[in-house]
Amino acid sequence: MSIQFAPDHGEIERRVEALLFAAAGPLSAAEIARRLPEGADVGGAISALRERYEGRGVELECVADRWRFRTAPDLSFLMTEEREEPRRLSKAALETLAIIAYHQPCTRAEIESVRGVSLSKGTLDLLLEMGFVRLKGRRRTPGRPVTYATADKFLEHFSLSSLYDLPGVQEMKAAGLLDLSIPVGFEVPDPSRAGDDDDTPLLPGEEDSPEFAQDFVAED
Amino acid sequence: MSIQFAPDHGEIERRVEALLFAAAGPLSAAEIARRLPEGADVGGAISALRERYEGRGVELECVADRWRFRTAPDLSFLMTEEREEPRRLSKAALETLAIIAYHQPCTRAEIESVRGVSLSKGTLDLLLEMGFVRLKGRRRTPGRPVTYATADKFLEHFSLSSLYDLPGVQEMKAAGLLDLSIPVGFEVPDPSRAGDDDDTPLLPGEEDSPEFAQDFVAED
Amino acid sequence: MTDAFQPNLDFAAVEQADAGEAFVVDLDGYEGPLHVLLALARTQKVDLLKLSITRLAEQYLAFVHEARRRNFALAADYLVMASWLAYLKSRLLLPRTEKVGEEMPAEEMAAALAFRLQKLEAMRRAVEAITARPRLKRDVFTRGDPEALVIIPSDRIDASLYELMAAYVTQRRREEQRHYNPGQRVEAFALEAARDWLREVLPKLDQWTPLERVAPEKHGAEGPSQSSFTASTLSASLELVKEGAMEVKQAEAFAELYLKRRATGQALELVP
Repeated sequence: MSIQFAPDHGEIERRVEALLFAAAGPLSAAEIARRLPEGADVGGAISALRERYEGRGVELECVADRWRFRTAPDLSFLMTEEREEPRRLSKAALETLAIIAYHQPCTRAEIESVRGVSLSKGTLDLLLEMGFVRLKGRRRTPGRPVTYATADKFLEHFSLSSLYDLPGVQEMKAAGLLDLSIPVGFEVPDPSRAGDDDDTPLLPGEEDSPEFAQDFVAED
Repeated sequence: MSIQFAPDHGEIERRVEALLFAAAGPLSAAEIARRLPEGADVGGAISALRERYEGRGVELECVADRWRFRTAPDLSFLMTEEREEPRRLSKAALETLAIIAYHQPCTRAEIESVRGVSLSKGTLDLLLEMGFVRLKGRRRTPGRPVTYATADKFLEHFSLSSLYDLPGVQEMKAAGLLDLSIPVGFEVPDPSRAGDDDDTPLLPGEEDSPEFAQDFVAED
Repeated sequence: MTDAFQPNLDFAAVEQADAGEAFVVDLDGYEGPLHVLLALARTQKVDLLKLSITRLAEQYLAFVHEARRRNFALAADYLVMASWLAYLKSRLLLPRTEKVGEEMPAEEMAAALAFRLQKLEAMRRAVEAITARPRLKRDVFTRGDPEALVIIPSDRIDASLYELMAAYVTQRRREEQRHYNPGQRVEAFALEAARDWLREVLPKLDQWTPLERVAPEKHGAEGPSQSSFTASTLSASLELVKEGAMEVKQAEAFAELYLKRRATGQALELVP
């Protein structure tokens, strides 16, 4: 866009480097060339890059005629997945999240009625702050209670592509969570089909203000 | 794991390079150090890498006190395929974001007093939902209003290494412009806030502002 | 409100006219009075602290006046600000009296307003500066295909989908034990349906008939309960009574209810 006159080798190399880095998968020379000015020496740039990264922590690799950066094989021991003391959600927070996930949009009172105990202050705040839960709107019922739903971060965190992917009864059975003694009439709502027509949007900051408490994140 | 004897500078640099390349998000020096033999000079390695990648198609940058590789800004025109059309923030949302960024932690009332209008529905929700803003805590004043602050994602999104790097922040501070306390006795009428206490539930008829999504997300 | 009171405005007539033209366009462009004031102040092209509040007030009043002609339902905010500015202007222009009272000196109020505008202006500039920065996924891009390495920062929260499921099931079981089941909705015999039903059976109700026999009978396990059929039929029958199509009688509280079609032309008879 900005530079239309022939860029020099160094510039082509920079561009190839950036393209390979940002690409979601390996790129062929032709795919790279398509994004460069006509006549650009892609092969030369790849060779130069390959040489430049030789022996570094990152190397340029060719797979099936396509190119990609990857970390040096001898450093693979660094790449092991590691779970570094992430804080765990408290039981209350997790349970609240679960109810919101399956019953959304739902009100605080509905959450409490499933849990059988009142929500401790801060549990919802924590879930909101973490971005797992969001204020959805207001129920068109007396008192116009605020409704809660899960937010994108919830899906992200649990690697779900949509609410549709939330495990249902079958998965719960498969996971051994539900055995033969399935309660009569046990149904898991499908949140992906939850309509939001009974909700009206709301002003931020309207919700009754729960405390920011410390008790909802377990320490271990 | 395999190499326990002290690796030299070059080797540490390789490893840091590999870790930063492979990581899905920015890494702090501490997070990197945890993967390296004790006593490894992470800071030195980062400086060396930064220098090495200076002017390349990919550069090392500090965001929210963490490090990440990213493509050079001048090559953005190449990235047509990778580009995501981000939700455009409305003027109101951007102003709100800026006020939070420069005054944090600040309350909703403070944001409104700077802008001279009440926050329209969803503006804060959107910023919270996008992860740019987070609930910080509560102000120890009557009513204990919730305070807002920016989240790391804000810094990451706008390539800021820390809040100190906000453009013009020092000058504004020096000019007293970041002081939230309005001069004593100063009362410009603020009719938009009259009768719109945060605690007062909003009645449906009062919502004369446009649709939830439309007034803070421009379409194009 | 004549020019004699504003000697500093004498030479600004042309500029003022331009400003008026420029800003009285579309009120939607402004979020509120402060935004308008800031826009007006910018046209003065002076340091906001040295701003002429009287001149600003003048322009603002002109703005509101003009905007009101086009948009009658001008927001109250704008009008309140207008009157406040008019007041401030008058205090700035009038010779200062000895008795100031509790009120803040007009100059200080003006300075404070200028400060507020300056602050808003600073935020405007901040927005420009921030949005001019390279943005992730628009101007700069991180690695498109990161490797398996997952370093979970220590401030991350860990919770698995399994835990989520487990938490859900546990609660639902507990809930079941409490014999409380909000998931099962009580199906009710809709009032509309009850009305239709009554209208259908009405021609046959020429004798006093007990409510139970008028209400539809429940068939099978599905559908509303018998008591819902009865209750809705009663409600619908009361509506029909009101319309004059039917009569209802009950000997005493909790006694059997009887329904009967009301013959046309028959006077409404109140039965205790």
